[in-house]
Amino acid sequence: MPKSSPDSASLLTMRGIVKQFPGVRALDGVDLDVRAGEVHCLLGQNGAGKSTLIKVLAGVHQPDEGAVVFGGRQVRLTSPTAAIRLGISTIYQELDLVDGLSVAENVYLGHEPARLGFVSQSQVNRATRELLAGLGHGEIRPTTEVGRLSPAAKQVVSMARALSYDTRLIVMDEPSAALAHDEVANLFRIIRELTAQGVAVIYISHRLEEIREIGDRVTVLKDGRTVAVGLSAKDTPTSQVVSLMTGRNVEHVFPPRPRPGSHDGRPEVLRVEGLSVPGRVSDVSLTVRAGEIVGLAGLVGAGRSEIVEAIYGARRASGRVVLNGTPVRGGNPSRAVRAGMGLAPEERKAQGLLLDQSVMRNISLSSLDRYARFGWIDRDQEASEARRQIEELGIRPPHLDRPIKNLSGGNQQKAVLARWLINGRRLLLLDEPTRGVDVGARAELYAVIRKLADEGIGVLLVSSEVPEVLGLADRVLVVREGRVIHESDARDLDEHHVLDMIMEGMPA
Amino acid sequence: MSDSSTPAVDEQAPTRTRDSMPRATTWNRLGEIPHLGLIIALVLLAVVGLVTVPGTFATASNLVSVLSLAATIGVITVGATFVIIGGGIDLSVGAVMALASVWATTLATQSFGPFVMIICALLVGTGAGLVNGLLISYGRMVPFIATLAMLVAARGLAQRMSDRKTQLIQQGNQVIVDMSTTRVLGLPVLVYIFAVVVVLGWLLLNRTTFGRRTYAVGGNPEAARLAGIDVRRHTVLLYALSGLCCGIAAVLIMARTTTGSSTHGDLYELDAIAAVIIGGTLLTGGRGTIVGSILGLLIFTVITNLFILNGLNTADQLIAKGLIIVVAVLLQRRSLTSRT
Amino acid sequence: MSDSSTPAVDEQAPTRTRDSMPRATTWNRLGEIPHLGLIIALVLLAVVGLVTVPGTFATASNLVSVLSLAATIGVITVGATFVIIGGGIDLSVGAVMALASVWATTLATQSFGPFVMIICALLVGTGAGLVNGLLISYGRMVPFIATLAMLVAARGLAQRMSDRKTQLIQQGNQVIVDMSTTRVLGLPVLVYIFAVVVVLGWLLLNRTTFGRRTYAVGGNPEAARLAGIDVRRHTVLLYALSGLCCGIAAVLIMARTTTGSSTHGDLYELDAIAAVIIGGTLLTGGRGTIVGSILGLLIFTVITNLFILNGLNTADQLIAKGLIIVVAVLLQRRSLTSRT
Amino acid sequence: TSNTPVTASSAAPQAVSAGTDNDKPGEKVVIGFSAPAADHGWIAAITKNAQEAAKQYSDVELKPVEPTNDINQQISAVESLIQAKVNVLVILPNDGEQLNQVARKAMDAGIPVVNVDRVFPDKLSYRTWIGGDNYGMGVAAGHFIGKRLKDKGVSNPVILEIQGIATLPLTQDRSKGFADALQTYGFKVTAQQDAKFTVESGTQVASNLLQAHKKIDAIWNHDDDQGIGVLAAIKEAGRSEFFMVGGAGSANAMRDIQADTGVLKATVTYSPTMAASAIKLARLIAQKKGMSDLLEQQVPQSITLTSETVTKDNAAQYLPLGFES
Ligand SMILES: Nc1ncnc2c1ncn2[C@@H]1O[C@H](COP(=O)(O)OP(=O)(O)OP(=O)(O)O)[C@@H](O)[C@H]1O
Ligand SMILES: Nc1ncnc2c1ncn2[C@@H]1O[C@H](COP(=O)(O)OP(=O)(O)OP(=O)(O)O)[C@@H](O)[C@H]1O
Ligand SMILES: O[C@@H]1[C@H](O)[C@H](O)CO[C@H]1O
Ligand SMILES: [Mg+2]
Ligand SMILES: [Mg+2]
Repeated sequence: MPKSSPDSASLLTMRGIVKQFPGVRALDGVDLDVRAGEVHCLLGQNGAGKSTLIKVLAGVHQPDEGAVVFGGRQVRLTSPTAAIRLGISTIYQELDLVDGLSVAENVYLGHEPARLGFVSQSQVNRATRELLAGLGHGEIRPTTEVGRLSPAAKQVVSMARALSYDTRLIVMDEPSAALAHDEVANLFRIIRELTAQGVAVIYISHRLEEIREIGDRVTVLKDGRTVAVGLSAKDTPTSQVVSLMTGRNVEHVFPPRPRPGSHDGRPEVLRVEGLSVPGRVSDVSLTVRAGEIVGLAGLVGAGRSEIVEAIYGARRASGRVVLNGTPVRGGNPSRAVRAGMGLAPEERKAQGLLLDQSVMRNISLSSLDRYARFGWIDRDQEASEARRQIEELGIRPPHLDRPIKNLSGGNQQKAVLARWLINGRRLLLLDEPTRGVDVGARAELYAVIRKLADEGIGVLLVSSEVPEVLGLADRVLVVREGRVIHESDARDLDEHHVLDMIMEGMPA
Repeated sequence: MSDSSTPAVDEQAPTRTRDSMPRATTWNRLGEIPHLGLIIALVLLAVVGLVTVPGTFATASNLVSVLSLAATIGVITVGATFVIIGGGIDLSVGAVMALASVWATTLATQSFGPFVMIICALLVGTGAGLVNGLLISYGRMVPFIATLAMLVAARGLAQRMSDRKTQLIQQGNQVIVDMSTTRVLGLPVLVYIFAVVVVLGWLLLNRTTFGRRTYAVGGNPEAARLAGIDVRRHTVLLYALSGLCCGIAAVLIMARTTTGSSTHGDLYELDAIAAVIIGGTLLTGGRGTIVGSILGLLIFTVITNLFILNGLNTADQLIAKGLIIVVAVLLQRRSLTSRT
Repeated sequence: MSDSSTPAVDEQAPTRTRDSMPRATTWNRLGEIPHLGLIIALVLLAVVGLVTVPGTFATASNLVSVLSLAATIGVITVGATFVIIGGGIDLSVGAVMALASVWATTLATQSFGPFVMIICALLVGTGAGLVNGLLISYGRMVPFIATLAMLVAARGLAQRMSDRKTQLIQQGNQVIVDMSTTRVLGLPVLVYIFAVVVVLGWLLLNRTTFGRRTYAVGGNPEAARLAGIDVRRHTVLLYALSGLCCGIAAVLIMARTTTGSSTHGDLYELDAIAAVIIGGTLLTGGRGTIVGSILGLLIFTVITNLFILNGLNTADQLIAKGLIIVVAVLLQRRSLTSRT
Repeated sequence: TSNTPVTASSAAPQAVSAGTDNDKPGEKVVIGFSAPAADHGWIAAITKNAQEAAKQYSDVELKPVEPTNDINQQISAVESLIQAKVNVLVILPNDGEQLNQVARKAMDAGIPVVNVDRVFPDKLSYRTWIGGDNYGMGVAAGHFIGKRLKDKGVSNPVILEIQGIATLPLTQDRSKGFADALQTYGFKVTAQQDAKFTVESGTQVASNLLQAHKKIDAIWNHDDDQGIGVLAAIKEAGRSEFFMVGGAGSANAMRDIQADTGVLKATVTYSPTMAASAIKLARLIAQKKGMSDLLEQQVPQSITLTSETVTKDNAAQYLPLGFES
């Protein structure tokens, strides 16, 4: 891997960038300095301004103040096209694909090879196939409609799209959030190939171990300001990075667990028997006891979301689901909710949030009946309950009336959790609850989840990050190709072991 | 569509610091600021009225006339607001109103007296709405098509029931006609009915779980479903509500015209939807207000009233109406940042 | 709305592994499979025709008659398909067609001969479309309202220009009328024009960058913008295209009726949108096909034809039409998994 | 049609030319006028004739209100005229029954109402009615067709009827008259469709009807405006085995009849001049005068125009009264 020499001239310099949104100064004088051929990591808590900064760089937002120098020249990035022309391509955090178009059409959208406006379909497909093969995903067909792809596959398409331009700088905004472990390794391989050709990469992630593995230098943002420039990714201790990001020390990432076996006598909150979803999940049985966190480990696409959704009644399935000793009929989540379940779905924006609506309305959505009499809402009670959750979970900014779409990902995730906490659940189904959530907030979320368990709630946790499952859950089930292939106490497993099982199907 | 091509954020005033949150949002929710454009437009129209027809426009009797005119379609607009916020559309409103008016004024129905006639109109409206809702929810038909089919079928049924004749309200059932002629504190009873429907609609939308769920179902049906809302049932209820409003409107049009007829309510669907959208509700659902819809409707009604008072000819009146719509909307541009 | 309450995933064939992605999508775009329901509906209608009016329905001259009837609105439907796939809506189509027909048949225009008349119709249509597009893109008006304003204003202007009279095509300009009377290989010229518009529309949508971008702009305008597409400009072009189609349709209606009139194209907007939606295009944009729209339109035209051949009266026609729409849609339910 | 090289000038001037004492300026009269939206020739002629008649009198001020096809709006329109305290009202209602109440309200408020064309069911709702004879129109068309077919010795003829707006009572009257007259010849209507009074709808309905009936003997089309479209469809289909009768009496139809080159052989009148007459009557009523040709001191309670049959032979005579489509 090429080492960037300290004296090599900057490819990109951003100085004093300011970006103001109504009510928020998202960027308050940010500096960034990126060299050719390096992987430059951009770190910061949720809402620190990372995405906003790279959108300024991509020509999506116009900065209110500040200067950008690219390739030695001062530039004005007035539109996405302007940035693309300069050789800056971007993989956005919110996937920027058009569901109704095919993979190839998405990859070449806006720069289709065409003669007199007529697209050369075969050429587009061939080029796309090559790009995908280069990314190690030859199995994705250029003609498939993007709407039918899994989030992970969409991420790959976004990547192919970024590579389809002649580019000198690629910006990746949390590319690994939707990727499983082996996919991340593949991503790193690609990044190394790029940097070897002198392309610079700006890499954003909340997984600090990735930074250490792939990064050369680090810039840290906090509250829209640069708090550290050009740190060495390899040599700066994680604790220092974390305290730069959060302004405090995050001591214990995972909260302490109760003694092994301490759940044995507790009542079963959930019992699932012979659950099958045709073609996706076969014959899954599991139990969750009161106070227990049960983790589902597995690859993306292993069928964990289907298991959770089937339990919740959100997807047609056969088998028995028993909550607190009472069978729950499937087919409609409202029955599951009435029985005492709650779900934090995998795709927060698409499945969890009313983006246009306020934080409060998002939080109170599932508990309206609690403050309503004959359908009439007691708004004071609604507001005070929501406010309590905002304080307890540390949702920032702590405003009830803000549209939730303006909150950072981590804070949005907390709001989804808050929705169920108000309503006194017996069982929480958490599907990738920390996706896109920063270290500080993660630690807080872990603490909240453990506290809930300690209060007697059963938790079924899906996560693609093996350390998270191992660190947080009491008991772990390993899912592969729609089946549970292993079950044991979390303390009896280590990361390698689990990875072997989820990838190779090797028994414990 | 292109609205969303420009991110909303670029438009707004850029001078607050990170921590000073604006208080404006509460007000927005109350509907104060987004309706500003509509209110300005109404005021401008009033000024035009005062200037061009000073002696007539600002009289009490003209006001009553505007409100009576607005009442029928106003009631329908309330229902349409719910449906559209809930992410749907109801093209059948005018036809369902016509069918309800015809059904309620057949000789057979009339023989049971005014009370039964009213009940009949409400039931027919609600029933047609239910059918819409079931076709859409459980038949999984696109709302546009399901309610278009209802439009066509309801008009046909109304023609067939009435044998294409206008059905007069009989002498014995004049109570219904009295709604438009009897005045209480200077206003005809039907204006009060209109007001009551608006107030109840507002309360239902803003103060009840039903209203909240309507926003959720329209804003993100998948999220609503996963939050435990029975989206299908709710959808059925929304169309039934719209149908009920058509039934009420049928009673009002019976009162105003003293008849039931298959021709009543022609093109009301366009007027109602236009009022709702001018009022700031998005066709994509999840957003909107009753107050906005009613203001939108009043703008249309006052425009018509002004034309009547000024004796404009149809052609000029249509041209002017087109221009006024454009101006009114550009005035309230800020609330239209998202897509439809 | 409620369509989406059932997650789309439930609908898809649930037995593919990660590696065997479905190939169906190419076909979908080509319009082969999702149109099955429509084709079945058409076939059923044909069967009804063959059974009820055997001697008349399947004749060449009846076929020609159906195609001639479909031609005018068919051309408009092609434009409407683009606008709707692009995430918009155009309510002004009928009125713009009327305006173009009136403008092209004023005595002044007619004095320049048929060629100028045709150019005039096309320019008026395109111009009105451009105004729609500019209001929507740069004026950031909601398409529903902007094009409703255009509807109203264009009808007004057409009435004013024609002094509300029907304008006959003069003897010297019979070339235009000949399009409907002259036959080439058994078909009137206007049917060929219709076919050419459909084919060009299909090519534009499926084979050019313009078509790709239309899907992108409608499906995810933000993504389109990030990909460097000028969403606003594209939107303007879409409405201009729709306007151009209205101009072509104006020429066809002039040919068929031998007149220009402000009453032409009444309620075409509803018919065109209904055909597009029945054809499987989503009102939310981003998806749809020309072939589907044309099939949808043919269903409507054949229904009307069948009714008149069978001598049904309007009331029964309407009731039956409502029911047939419902049945046709339930038949093709599978393609309606997403929201509108 | 507005752009036909004009041979006969517009109908109204001739129609309202008069010269009795009654035309001498009298007490000033404000006449309120409300009619359906002028979206086709006949209605347009109504409005125009009313305006031109009013212009002839220095003592008449015409206050027209926005024409509309929405009942609800027409009610408001008339209400606004009552509020404006006009001296007399001339109303052509979209539907007589639906507008009855507001007309009654005007009469109760002391404003005499002159009812044109579509009649109010309640006689207390109008002072005078003037209109055409819809039933008689059907009868005239029926006799023309019946006689001609009988003369040709056709038995079991295929007779088609294309109505205007099906839901109007006047349409039903016309159809009834038509059927009754045909009955006297032992004939009946083979098929009936409605075409909404528009050219386009005329084309569509006719082209389908022509498919449905391979051999036709006669067609009665209620309205000459939509008739242009009907004729276009006939031409397009290249059919000529039958003859057609129009309705209302547009100048264009009369010219066609006179030229005798197509299928149109006659039209039965329903003249929009009635609007001009209505304005004259309204003025007289307000000025409390009678019709000078009659002995009575007051204007009569109702005046029904007869429907005349215009054929090749008398077309020249009727052309000046024909309205431009
Ligand atoms: N379009 C917008 N309108 C208003 N505020 C916005 C908008 N986009 C971002 N913000 C605000 O700007 C701030 C920075 O957001 P940004 O998305 O850049 O954070 P981030 O560092 O990328 O966070 P995360 O790690 O959660 O992705 C946040 O407070 C956010 O709420
Ligand atoms: N090969 C595939 N083809 C189509 N869709 C797929 C495929 N693999 C996965 N998906 C879709 O992607 C989503 C995630 O997959 P799934 O739920 O099976 O994985 P998971 O085990 O929950 O993984 P994770 O939650 O880590 O994404 C599901 O909606 C699924 O339908
Ligand atoms: O409105 C109708 C039609 O225009 C017809 O042609 C004449 O009678 C009128 O009442
Ligand atoms: Mg971000
Ligand atoms: Mg999953």
